[in-house]
Amino acid sequence: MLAQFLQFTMSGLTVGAVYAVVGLGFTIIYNASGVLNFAQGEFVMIGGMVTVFAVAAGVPLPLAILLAIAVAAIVGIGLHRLAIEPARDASPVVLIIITIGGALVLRGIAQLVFDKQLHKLPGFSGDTPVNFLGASILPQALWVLGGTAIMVALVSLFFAKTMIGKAVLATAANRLAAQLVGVNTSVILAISFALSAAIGAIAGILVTPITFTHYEVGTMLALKGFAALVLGGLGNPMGAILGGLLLGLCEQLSAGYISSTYKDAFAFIVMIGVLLVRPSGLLGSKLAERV
Amino acid sequence: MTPRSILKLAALALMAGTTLGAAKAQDIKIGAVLSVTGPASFLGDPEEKTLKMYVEEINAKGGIKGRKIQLITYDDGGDANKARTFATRLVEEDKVVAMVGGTTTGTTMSMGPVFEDAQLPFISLAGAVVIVEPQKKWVFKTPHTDRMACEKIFEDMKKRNLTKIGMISGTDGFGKSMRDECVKVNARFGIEILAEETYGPRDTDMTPQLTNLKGKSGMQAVINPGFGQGPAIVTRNFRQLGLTVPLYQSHGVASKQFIDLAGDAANGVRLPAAALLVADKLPASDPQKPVAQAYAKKFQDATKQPVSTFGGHAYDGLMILVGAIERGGADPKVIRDEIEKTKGFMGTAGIFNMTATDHMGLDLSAFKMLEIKNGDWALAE
Amino acid sequence: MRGLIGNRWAELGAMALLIGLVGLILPSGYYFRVGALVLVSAIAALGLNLLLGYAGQVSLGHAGFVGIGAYAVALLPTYWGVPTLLALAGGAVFSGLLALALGRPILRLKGHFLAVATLGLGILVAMVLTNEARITGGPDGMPVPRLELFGTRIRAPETWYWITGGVLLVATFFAQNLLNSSTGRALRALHDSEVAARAAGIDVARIKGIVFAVSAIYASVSGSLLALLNGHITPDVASFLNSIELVTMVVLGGMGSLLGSLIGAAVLVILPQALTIFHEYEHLLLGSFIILIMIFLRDGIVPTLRKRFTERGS
Amino acid sequence: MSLLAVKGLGIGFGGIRAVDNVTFSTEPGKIFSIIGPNGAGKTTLFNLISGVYRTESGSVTILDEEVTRLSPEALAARGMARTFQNLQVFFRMSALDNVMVGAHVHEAPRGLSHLLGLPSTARENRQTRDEAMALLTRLRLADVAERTAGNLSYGQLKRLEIARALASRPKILLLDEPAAGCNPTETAEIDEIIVEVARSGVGILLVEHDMKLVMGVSDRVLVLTQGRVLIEGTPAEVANSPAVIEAYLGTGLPSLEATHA
Repeated sequence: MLAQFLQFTMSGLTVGAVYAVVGLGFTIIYNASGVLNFAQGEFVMIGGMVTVFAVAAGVPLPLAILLAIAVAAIVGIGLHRLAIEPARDASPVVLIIITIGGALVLRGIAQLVFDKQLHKLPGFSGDTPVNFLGASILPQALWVLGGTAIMVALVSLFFAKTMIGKAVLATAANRLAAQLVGVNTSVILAISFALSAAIGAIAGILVTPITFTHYEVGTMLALKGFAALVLGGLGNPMGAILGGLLLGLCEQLSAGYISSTYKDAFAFIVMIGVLLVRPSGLLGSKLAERV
Repeated sequence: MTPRSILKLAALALMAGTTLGAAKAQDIKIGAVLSVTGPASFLGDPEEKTLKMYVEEINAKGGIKGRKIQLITYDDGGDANKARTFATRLVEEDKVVAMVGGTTTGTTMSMGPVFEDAQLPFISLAGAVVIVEPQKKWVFKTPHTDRMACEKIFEDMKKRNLTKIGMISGTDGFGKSMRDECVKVNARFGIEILAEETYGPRDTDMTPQLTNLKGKSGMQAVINPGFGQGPAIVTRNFRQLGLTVPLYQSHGVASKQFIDLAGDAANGVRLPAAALLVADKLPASDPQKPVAQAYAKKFQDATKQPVSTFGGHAYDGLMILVGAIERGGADPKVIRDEIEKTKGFMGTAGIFNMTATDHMGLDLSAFKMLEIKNGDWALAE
Repeated sequence: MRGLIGNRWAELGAMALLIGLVGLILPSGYYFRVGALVLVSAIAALGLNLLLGYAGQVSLGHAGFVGIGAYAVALLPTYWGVPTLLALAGGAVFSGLLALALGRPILRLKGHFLAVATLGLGILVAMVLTNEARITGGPDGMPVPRLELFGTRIRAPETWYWITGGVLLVATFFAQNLLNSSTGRALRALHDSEVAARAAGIDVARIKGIVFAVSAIYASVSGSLLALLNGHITPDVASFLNSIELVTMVVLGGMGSLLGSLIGAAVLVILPQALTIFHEYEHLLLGSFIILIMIFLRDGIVPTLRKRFTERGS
Repeated sequence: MSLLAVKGLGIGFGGIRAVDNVTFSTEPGKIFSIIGPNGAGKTTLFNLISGVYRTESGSVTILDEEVTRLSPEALAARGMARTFQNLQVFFRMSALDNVMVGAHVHEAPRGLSHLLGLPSTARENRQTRDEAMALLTRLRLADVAERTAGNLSYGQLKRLEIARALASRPKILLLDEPAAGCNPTETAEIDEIIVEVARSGVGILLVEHDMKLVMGVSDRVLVLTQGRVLIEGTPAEVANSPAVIEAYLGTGLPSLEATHA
């Protein structure tokens, strides 16, 4: 019984970790610019695909990983410069449509530069499962969970301790005020897009040995990441992480205990239920309307 | 913006879409609506590449009786609604004489009536039985049906005395359709399905489902109808959980890519597939060997990608069509009749013998039971 | 007030003229089919525009209602012999009631929270249609019995073009009626300030429920027409991607512009057809077009152009 | 029987009593003003009375009917209307439409006949429109009736909010700083309107920083500090109260005459 529960839970956490990181990427850009970037899933795709193709071209894995992160970050900055910045004053829903257009463009480029096949990477520590209290766990799953934890810690440190991180927070709080105290907000926004893209890419690299990658993986991830973000409470990085893990757990526990056919349905029902009880998400601050 | 200028713009946009319709009158126009992108892209992509490759080759050799083939392809992205629009476009705008395409059963079924109405032959590349059963006058298909795949698998299980099995299937069109067929024919082979699980086409971890299957006592084998990434993940999760009973995959994974993705976990997996995958291992006496070998080599050389039976179905469809045109000319009605008269055509999927009542023309003998050994295909029989 | 009335007939007239003139120049069945698809999508976009553009409430699940309408005209006649038109109405009523029932709790949520809740709703519908294969045919879909009117089966794209055009005009007329009433004023008011709307005595929950239900009915009718036009239907119609496409149509054409819904639908249906000549560059170009339109016509195609014309005029 | 009676009203935010045990009552045709330093809880009190916040303790009655914790829309149906300190105008609608929304409580809730465009809707629209035009004329906004509210000047918007509130034909009207940010001419105009509305029998509850306006028009004045009632009385009584002077000086305000933007 316990072994079974552990198996389901580990599966849920691994699946959820990806949603969590995508949600975290959403949060970073949202907090800095108020934009919900639906091209977030494409960063995950870029991370996986660039690494796969670099490795196939003979680049050593560590170098390939760095290359993939760099490419994603550059794409993130490009997305901001070419698509978001020119429409800076547009309404939020227009900006969302722009990012959806951006996702289409990135997918279109990926299908030209790479291919339409599924690809994988070897597990970083092999593919032999380890036994933990009767549950059998892939070493790569531990990489995913550990990597997610480290990323969350680094992102928190970045915002709390570095000048740039504080400048991002200041820009998020009040763009005009930040400009007045000498923050170059345009650079700051570019940095947050790059950071968010890099995080997405790292997630993509970590999960590719388990989930494979493909030029279209981004769509579903953006959807789940967005759900995770809202479930956890918009704008709170810890909320996105919590929301993502919960969503993954919900799906995989439903698959194990209730019905694999309707597992996504249960996940969404739980989510809608949570939102009805807590309309601002799990960790969202209650917004009182100022009148 | 005035209505007038909107009108102009719309007309312009529409016209832009048809400029490619301008072709030399003597060319034979063949249409292909394929799911080159979207969830079935790993089927549609090799299909498109195969068609282009061979049309080019035929034209380089002078075409069919001196007339060149003009291939018009559209990408439906796996969406049945878009597929139908493109089918209408092929019929009404491009004026094709026949169509080879329809990557999925859903797109095929939605396009079928267009070609029936227009009285143009339509050779589908999708698997489900419903495409040719009940039979439609103008619709044919080249892949084996999913029912045949189930039968082939159950036959093999029976031989190995595996009678109590579990099933885990994808909820995509392919997995769902094959699952339904398997559930219809299992009793005929004396096979009992103890438990069933499913997974979504984009799922990345099936350990909960497989843990449940593992928990069923008396389970002697597991069968996994599905295509795409799902079966590869199922196979890996299967080994991860230490399941040791035989695992059967379907012809939906009949591509080297499956072995690449599943890695070592793929060893020992059995699946029914066309001889194409084991072209080199066929005995020299096998009449299918040269055809399969030639296609495999040409595809791999041209695309640098491993050969799959999916592209093979497109080859079969195109060649059956070309054969029909060579015999009777490019009139759609004659083409249809000639396709129906296809006899002993050696394709990548087997020997086709179409009749007025059989619009697929393959029998169970065309299917080989393969087993993956040391990361490569091997004949299990 | 004369301005509004003037606008009203101008809008309806422009639409009728557009549909009529285009219908006269279309050369073949294929063009009529594309035209009919534009009009069918425009009906759903119009309904969504009431919700999103006027009332300011996001729905990422409207394709779910399109799916309900589509399967209503497929399932009811196939299994229970219900006449097609009655099935269409049945689907619309069911969609409306479902929206009313679910709208009460869900519409209390705001902004992105509402977006996710409606997203879940749409996905649930798509999931049921996919998984209940015994009656819906599963992912491969099912055939839709043809519509018979006055003893003839309607299947020619030309006929469908004129039918859907007529339905769109009626739908526009109703939408204008609604907007030009106290309900319509209330739903536009709550978009700008919910607290002021409530202080003015508007039962915000009720108004949101009504507009959600109306938009669901529009989507359902659009789905029914699509199914009848196609003759075969798959669960793709209810997919998340189609919900997103509907939202894109509304925003592209112009939130708060009924004519904009038609233009938005036209762009998103026609553009992919025109872009096929670019083959593998298709998606890249479609995405680029969407970005460019949104950057340069920020308020949507129709409102931005209208503003430019009136500014130049005065 | 008083028009509006507030008894022991209170609410706290995170341990701080923003409004604490406030009691007063108003009469039809009278102007009752609430003044006090910034942060005294005036707007919070308004939000409690108008149902935007949910009262924690105490009660509100309109003409002896218990209305505590009713929703804003239910209160509107019982004859309450209000304006907002921070302009809650429907910016995307025309000025006329804004005022027409104000008449919502008098329009029949018939969604279906609205959709079908039945003659009853047209009749209703006409009547509402005529009334709204009359109000716009009264507030000297007739010439901007068709303009989008977002394009109006600040003073016009302030008057538009009052017109919208009046469109519901209220028994009691809550005005939250109607003259804030207005120049002396505009303030004088608003002053005149308030008096005129009161004279027509509407009870007015006024929060205002402009002391000249308050002292000039009010029948009674209540001073609020730190959420509590400091004193209630006629303008003269309040102006001469040492406690009031001290309270204002205590918060660093230079004098009672100070006006705020």
